[in-house]
Amino acid sequence: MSEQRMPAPAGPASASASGSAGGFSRTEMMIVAAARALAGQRVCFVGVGLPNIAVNLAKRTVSPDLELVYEAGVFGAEPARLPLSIGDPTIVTGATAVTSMLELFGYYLQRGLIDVGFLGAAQIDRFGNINTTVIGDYAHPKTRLPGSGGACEIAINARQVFVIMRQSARSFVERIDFRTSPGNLGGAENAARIRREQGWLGSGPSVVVTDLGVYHFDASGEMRLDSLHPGASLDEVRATMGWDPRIADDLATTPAPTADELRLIREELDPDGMYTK
Amino acid sequence: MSEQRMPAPAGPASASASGSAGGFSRTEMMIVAAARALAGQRVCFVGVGLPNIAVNLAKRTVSPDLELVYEAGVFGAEPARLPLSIGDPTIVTGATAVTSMLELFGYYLQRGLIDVGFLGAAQIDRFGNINTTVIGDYAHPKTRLPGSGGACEIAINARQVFVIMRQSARSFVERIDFRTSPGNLGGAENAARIRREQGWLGSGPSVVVTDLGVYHFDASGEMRLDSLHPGASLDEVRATMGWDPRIADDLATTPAPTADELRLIREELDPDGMYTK
Amino acid sequence: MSSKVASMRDAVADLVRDGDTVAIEGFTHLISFAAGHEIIRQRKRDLTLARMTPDLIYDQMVAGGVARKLIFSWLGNPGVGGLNAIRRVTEGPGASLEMEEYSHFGMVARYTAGAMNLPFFPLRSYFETDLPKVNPLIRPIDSPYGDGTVYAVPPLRPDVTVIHAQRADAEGNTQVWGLLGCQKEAAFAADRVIVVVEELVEGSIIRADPNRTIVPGIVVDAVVVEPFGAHPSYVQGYYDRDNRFYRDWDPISRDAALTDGWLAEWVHGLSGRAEYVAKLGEERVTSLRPSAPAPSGVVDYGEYR
Amino acid sequence: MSSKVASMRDAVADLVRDGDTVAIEGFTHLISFAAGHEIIRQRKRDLTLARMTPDLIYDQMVAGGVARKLIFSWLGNPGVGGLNAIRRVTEGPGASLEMEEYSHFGMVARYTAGAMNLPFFPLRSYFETDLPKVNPLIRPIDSPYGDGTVYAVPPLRPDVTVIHAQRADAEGNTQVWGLLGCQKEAAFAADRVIVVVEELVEGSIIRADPNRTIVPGIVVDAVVVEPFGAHPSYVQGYYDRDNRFYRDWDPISRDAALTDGWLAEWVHGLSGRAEYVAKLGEERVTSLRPSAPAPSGVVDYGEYR
Repeated sequence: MSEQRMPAPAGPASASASGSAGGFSRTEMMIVAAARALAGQRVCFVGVGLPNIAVNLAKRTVSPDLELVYEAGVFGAEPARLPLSIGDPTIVTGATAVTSMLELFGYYLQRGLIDVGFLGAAQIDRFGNINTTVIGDYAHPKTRLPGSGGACEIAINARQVFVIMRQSARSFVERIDFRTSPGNLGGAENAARIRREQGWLGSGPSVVVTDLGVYHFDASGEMRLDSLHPGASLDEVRATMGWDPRIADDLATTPAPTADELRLIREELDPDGMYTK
Repeated sequence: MSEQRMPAPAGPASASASGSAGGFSRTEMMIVAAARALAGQRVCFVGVGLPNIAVNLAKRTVSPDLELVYEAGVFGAEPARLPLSIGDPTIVTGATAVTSMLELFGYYLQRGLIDVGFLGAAQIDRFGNINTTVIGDYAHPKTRLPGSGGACEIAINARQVFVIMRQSARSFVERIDFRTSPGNLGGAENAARIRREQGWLGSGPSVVVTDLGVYHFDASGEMRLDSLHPGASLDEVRATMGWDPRIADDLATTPAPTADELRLIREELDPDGMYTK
Repeated sequence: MSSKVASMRDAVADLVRDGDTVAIEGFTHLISFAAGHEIIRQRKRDLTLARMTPDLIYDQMVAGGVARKLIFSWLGNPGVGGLNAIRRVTEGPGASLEMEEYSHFGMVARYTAGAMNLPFFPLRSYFETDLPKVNPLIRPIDSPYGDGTVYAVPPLRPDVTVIHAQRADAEGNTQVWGLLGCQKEAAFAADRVIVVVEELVEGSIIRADPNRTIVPGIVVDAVVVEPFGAHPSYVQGYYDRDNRFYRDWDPISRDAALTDGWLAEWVHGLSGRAEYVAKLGEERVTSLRPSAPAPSGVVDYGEYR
Repeated sequence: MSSKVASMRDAVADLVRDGDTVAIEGFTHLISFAAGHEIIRQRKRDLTLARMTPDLIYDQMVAGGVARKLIFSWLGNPGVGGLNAIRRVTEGPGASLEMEEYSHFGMVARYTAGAMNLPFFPLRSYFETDLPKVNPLIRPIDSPYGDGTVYAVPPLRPDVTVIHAQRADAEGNTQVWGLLGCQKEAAFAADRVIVVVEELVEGSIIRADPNRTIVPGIVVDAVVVEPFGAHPSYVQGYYDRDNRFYRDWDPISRDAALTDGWLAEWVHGLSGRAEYVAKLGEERVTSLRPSAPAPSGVVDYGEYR
């Protein structure tokens, strides 16, 4: 799964990426873009995998006061190292509070105290509905994925949901094989009505960050490409999506990672390349 | 509310009450009889008032391994003094476990871990149904009593229920004014059916100890006087009950308090006479 | 992150509003009499007072004229008798205080449903009792697994919850030991939370033992430092329950004029808790200190870098 | 009260029976690999294995042939990949392992309903997802207050729950710090409970800090003293998660023969955890110790006589 490093891009992206030094991988760009999306957020529920490194990077850069919540039962984690798993002794030592999972899911998440739930996904559709359960038929799957974990309840109860995942024709699909976590369902109007009727405190998916760009959701509830990463092309975006993507009129180019962001990822957060290789 | 002390009785009661020294009050006899009823029991939920002193006496006499559970959230209390309230710092220091009340009522009581729930009452009927809510009409009561507290759930979920209360024509009534805590409902058959259908783990009232005697419940679910305290008469019993009481064929006389029991009550548990005067 | 430390006067003035549902929780332990007195002093009105055990603090608040309604599960002065000021407005044909009554587990379940944002909480209590007849909010619910009926209670969502605790940091991260009651549930269920503490500590003290934290600062609006603020209730490790006060209240509260006199002298006549403690006197305060320490011991969380 | 201290061999032989529903709980923290290995070693059969996160221990147990069915909410090797032995018997047309699947909160709610003797537990998850379609035990339930529908899950009542903890006394009064997972709920929900500890302590150590107790001895059937019994999982303050082991398991578990070889060498070939620790070697064990202590501090409960 090693990725080709690309040179720092020329042109506008490079100009805005002051301090960007040398090359960076698409995974690094994705992690950096995801971390930046957390600027101004207060309480973030950290999912396993890529969300874990993105959130920990945000806490070291754009959002030092971010309260990290781990479903394992930790509020206000101050991890001294980036844990491989989302349950790890380093998220406990020095944390503000450790609770049972009943309380974490009930009193924190379902109660509406989480501003951002940060998820990964195996499949996503245009409305941000997520599959992390199976590829193929449920009873006899082609690939058995991990399942919901806390994702189903994060998608329903977190005030906003951020998604980080690599995009490909197999992951950005017209129709997901299994709906593990609801997004904007069949569209914004329907989703808003159901969320209101059901008393859900969350407003659903807000940002999707991939290895090619950053998406938000438009008024119809559909994903829209708002920023293209340096080095990525619209052709690549279209080739890796199962539907014809909406693209912002004022499509931006994502500022490249800064030297500091890259140093934090490479030296501090992921020296063994568990997340980035 | 001070009570007349009576001389140690002559006759059979005195003979069996080896070590009984001098006089004792009816309240002392009631507390001692209630404590003795806990012999062989393992886990006891301690109610406010008279149950509190009776259970603490049992732990110092017939049942040293008794685990005291206080609804305030304590399992395995080792109170160094008798608390006035059932919430007190002395029930915490040195206890085995302190939990939230959600867990105490949910994981301990409703889960069926309590062998004996020990309650007081303002009114009781022949089937052991209890009123601790109001005398008179609920909306405009003659006397507003404390209400359920934990009594309603203790009556439903404790494996057995013991009751300790003074008897009088106003407290032992044909018809209670309000059913706070279910006993044998309208009779044993009905009660057993409802307990089974509802999945209750408790089997209902088991012992009632008063200032005049000790009652158990017969096959029909009705209270039966099995032991008369020394100095009490059947006439007194009948005069202080709102129905014609069932009386055991082999009615016993309650052994009088021993010198040790009286010393514990007077010197250790209740030196200020809060419970016994 | 900014400090939430406030005076009791400011916290009550800012956060408690006429007509609010207020829960001053703490089961015998950690009852914030200081907050209750400040609410009386500021002459708040039409409050709905929620507490499992109204205790002397709500007897005083009802006498002080702040309450319209009580939500509760046990109404008494434990081991002593009734709550006489409350009885005066709830007994007989002239009863004026509205009452909404549950059992203890019912009240805990109501706070828990509030804390969990659930529309109801199920429990096995109430079947074959008269409580659902007098409280239409206690409702039967069938198990979706065909195995019978239980009762449900609705969420309780106080506008303001006040809890007392041993210690918190300036952000409101709060630690308690000893009886926990339903303080955590009542705090998470509330819209606004006031935490009153014996001691304000550095965040590092809290973070050295994160399992001891019961309420995170994120749900706390004000931290009030008020030593001895729970008297005549108690604080584990700090001071004992003042049983003498609980007994002395009985004859005072039986007489409306004596009760008013007590409120004039001990609440309206004082500026706040510091004056109350001074008036109580050194000797009384000292007599309530624990006879000896009982240390918890230390556990090791370990550094993991 | 008599001691419940037993060897792992005896505890598993006496308390785990073929066909049982077994929950070895612990969310990343405190996973009793020692108990899992002993169950494999004793060739228990037809077990229903319940765990929020089956993790490597259930991958090994499934490979070891003890399981008939899984009840779970997240199936993976966190940060590494899938659980390959489980995938071999759950993917494709030849899938032989029965699966019953929830979300994390659903699993926690199932244990909680079991621990509280409730017929169901309500939660806001599952609406507009496919989970209720594939698991008919996830059922809608209307709020009795007319404010909508939520989902319910049924109680989970394991025949046996195994939890690992830092310490317990001989009666089974058990204390944990760090991540609590759903170990308390899983223990209270079970018929039989095995507690495995790093250290056996005097009751006085437990009673010095009663707020730290998560499971009382009254629900515990056996106390097994098995230092390093959670490896490659971890014990807060005692040893770190052995991430290397989690990574190394991936290539082993991808190959059925390698997996069998590993079980032969590390489970069937050893008499128990002491031999496992010896085989792991001093250096590996030492490398997992915390880099420095992080003491909790002491709180004072006070003596009240």
